[in-house]
Amino acid sequence: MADPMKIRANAANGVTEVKVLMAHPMEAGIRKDAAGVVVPAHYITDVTVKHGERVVLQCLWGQSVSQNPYLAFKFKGGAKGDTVSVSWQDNLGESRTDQVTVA
Amino acid sequence: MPLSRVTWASLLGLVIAGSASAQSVSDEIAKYRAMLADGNPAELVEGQGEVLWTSKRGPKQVTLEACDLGKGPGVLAGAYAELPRYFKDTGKVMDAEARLVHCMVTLQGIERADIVRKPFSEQGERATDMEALAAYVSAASRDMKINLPQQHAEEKAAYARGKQAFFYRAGPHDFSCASCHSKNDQRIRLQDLPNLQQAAAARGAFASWPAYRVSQGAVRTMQWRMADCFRQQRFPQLEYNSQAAIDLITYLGVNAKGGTMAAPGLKR
Amino acid sequence: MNPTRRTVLKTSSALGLLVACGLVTSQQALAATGREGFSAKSLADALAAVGGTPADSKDIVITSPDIAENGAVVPVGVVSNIPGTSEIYFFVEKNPNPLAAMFRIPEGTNAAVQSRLKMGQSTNVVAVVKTADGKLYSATKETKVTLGGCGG
Amino acid sequence: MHSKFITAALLGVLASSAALAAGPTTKDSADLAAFKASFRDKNEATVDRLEQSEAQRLCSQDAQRPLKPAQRKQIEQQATATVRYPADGNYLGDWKEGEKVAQNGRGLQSSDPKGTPAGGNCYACHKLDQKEIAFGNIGPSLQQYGKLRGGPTPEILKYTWAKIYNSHAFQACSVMPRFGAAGILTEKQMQDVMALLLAPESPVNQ
Repeated sequence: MADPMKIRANAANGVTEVKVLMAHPMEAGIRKDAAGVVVPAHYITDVTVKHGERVVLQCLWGQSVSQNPYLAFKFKGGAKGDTVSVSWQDNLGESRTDQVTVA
Repeated sequence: MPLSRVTWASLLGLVIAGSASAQSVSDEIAKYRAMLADGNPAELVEGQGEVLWTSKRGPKQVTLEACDLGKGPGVLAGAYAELPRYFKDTGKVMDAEARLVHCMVTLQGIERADIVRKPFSEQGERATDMEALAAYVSAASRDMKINLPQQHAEEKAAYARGKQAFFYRAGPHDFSCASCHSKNDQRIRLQDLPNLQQAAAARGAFASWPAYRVSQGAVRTMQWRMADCFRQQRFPQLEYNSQAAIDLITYLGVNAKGGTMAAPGLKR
Repeated sequence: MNPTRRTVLKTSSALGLLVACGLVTSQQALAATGREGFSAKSLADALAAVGGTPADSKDIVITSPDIAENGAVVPVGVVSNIPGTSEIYFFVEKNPNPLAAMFRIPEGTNAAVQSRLKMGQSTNVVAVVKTADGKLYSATKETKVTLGGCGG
Repeated sequence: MHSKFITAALLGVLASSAALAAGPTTKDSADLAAFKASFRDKNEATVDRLEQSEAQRLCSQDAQRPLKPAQRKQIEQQATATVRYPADGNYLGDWKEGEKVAQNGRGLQSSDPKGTPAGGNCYACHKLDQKEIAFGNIGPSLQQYGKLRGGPTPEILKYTWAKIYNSHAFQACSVMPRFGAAGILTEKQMQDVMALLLAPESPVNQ
């Protein structure tokens, strides 16, 4: 079970800025562990960010995104008290959704 | 190489060109760090630590919320900024990590050996309980002044021993802590080496641990920092919660008095 | 990958561009499912998978450090000032799989995203922007990845 | 205060280390015993590495209170006596291999599996090939080392070899490891590093 994300969403002047940190190993499938065994690939492939029910960003990711991924962007609209939700899925079928109230 | 620098080199010699480019390299490294400052993955681990602190765990099924980190049972705010310190109940100087282990053993009834068997995570693993708790507890001292007590004779003795350990040269490379950390303006590769005898540099160092190490994708604790320095000194393995570890953290922390805590930090 | 087409795609002259633009339609169909580019082993193949050879554009700004203290985490931001930007791609040229990330930008979202990427060595970062009408634009920036610390 | 640990260490030489561990007679020797007890063996990094040589003891003291000139002289003389020049008289190996040794910072650490070849890690402290931007400044720049010294003359070859072999021969309590005397690098690795520094075609001399 993956740890919760850290999501910040701040509205100012009609624009909402979203910053997300996700807890994920993002294994590329090429690193060897201490015993010399290749650690299997394990990485987030899809991220969807919604403002209420409206999709405001969709991401497709590969193995080159860093461990514990960071994502930041802005969308027009959004007001204090609205909900922003972030969902991810990884290549092993795990997923997680967290949400935050716009500040 | 830009033409202007070639001209400089030919006019004034390679030494000047060399130092000019070293300056621009450190400026670029500073920019890299600034770009990472917003969004420290240590926050994810702090959250994990908060859950550990407030969850009923161990054979006794109690939380750590009654743990006395030096400012009284359950007082988290500012406690990290005053550790290591002397604890009457154990008769020892303890740092944050040793004290957390003590609380897990005495309050929650968890076996000490089970806690200290693997205090630090391997690459790609979830943070250990010690890493998560250290991140959470240190964050509760953010923006507070570093102020290790030096009243008790044991606290003074720990500082004195820590200082001796700092200068102890041994091993195949003849290194001591001081080999790298006793002069100003020194770098290993591109990394600045703080002169830990001086307040300004000691403050910067003490204030920023525990830290998320991007090269390892993990939050590392102050005891990990000490053990890893000894590893690179080619010393044997520093034991977790050993006296030398706590003495050295005391030496560093006392030298850092008056600094402002900013942990968990973010490092290369 | 068809070697003839590879040759065409590598041609970045104005003529090559027109040819490449002609290829966009067939490539778009391929890219529709989205993930093909991620398995490509070279920048050329990855670009082909996302739609062909982009035109250089000064309206794309890449923010990334000139020198990264560690290649495991390199902050990369891309701002597109190109009207109608619908997708932004991040490529790390020298990684085993150069395509690192793709962002779909719906109407109302700023065409600007920031993330952090792994870089195995000093490399070019290539940002590609796709517009709603299927045109591709790109910008390139180099990041030097350094060895750090005590070296072990 | 600053010399107490050292005194304890000196006492430790007189007493056997077993006696020291069994029953320290003073607070200082107890402190030293507790320091040593804070470590355990891991891979090839064993706790016997914590036993100091006389030079290590004196140099630990030097960092806090400089040694007397006579003491420094003695360390330098003893270090000079340790230097072994290459048996076949060949000082210069392959600079490309030397560059690898200069880049490699591994070896002899508690984290290194048994038998890991040790590097010289020269770039940690020195500038060498100007194309490598990640270099330290603990030691002087060695860029153009051979060129600035008129190439690999017999004197320069001997001096450079000795400096790498045991830097204390020229500067007591230098922070530079004794790559030859302490067995960190092999003779071949040292020849390769010599070539990196002195071969006219080495990037260091471009």
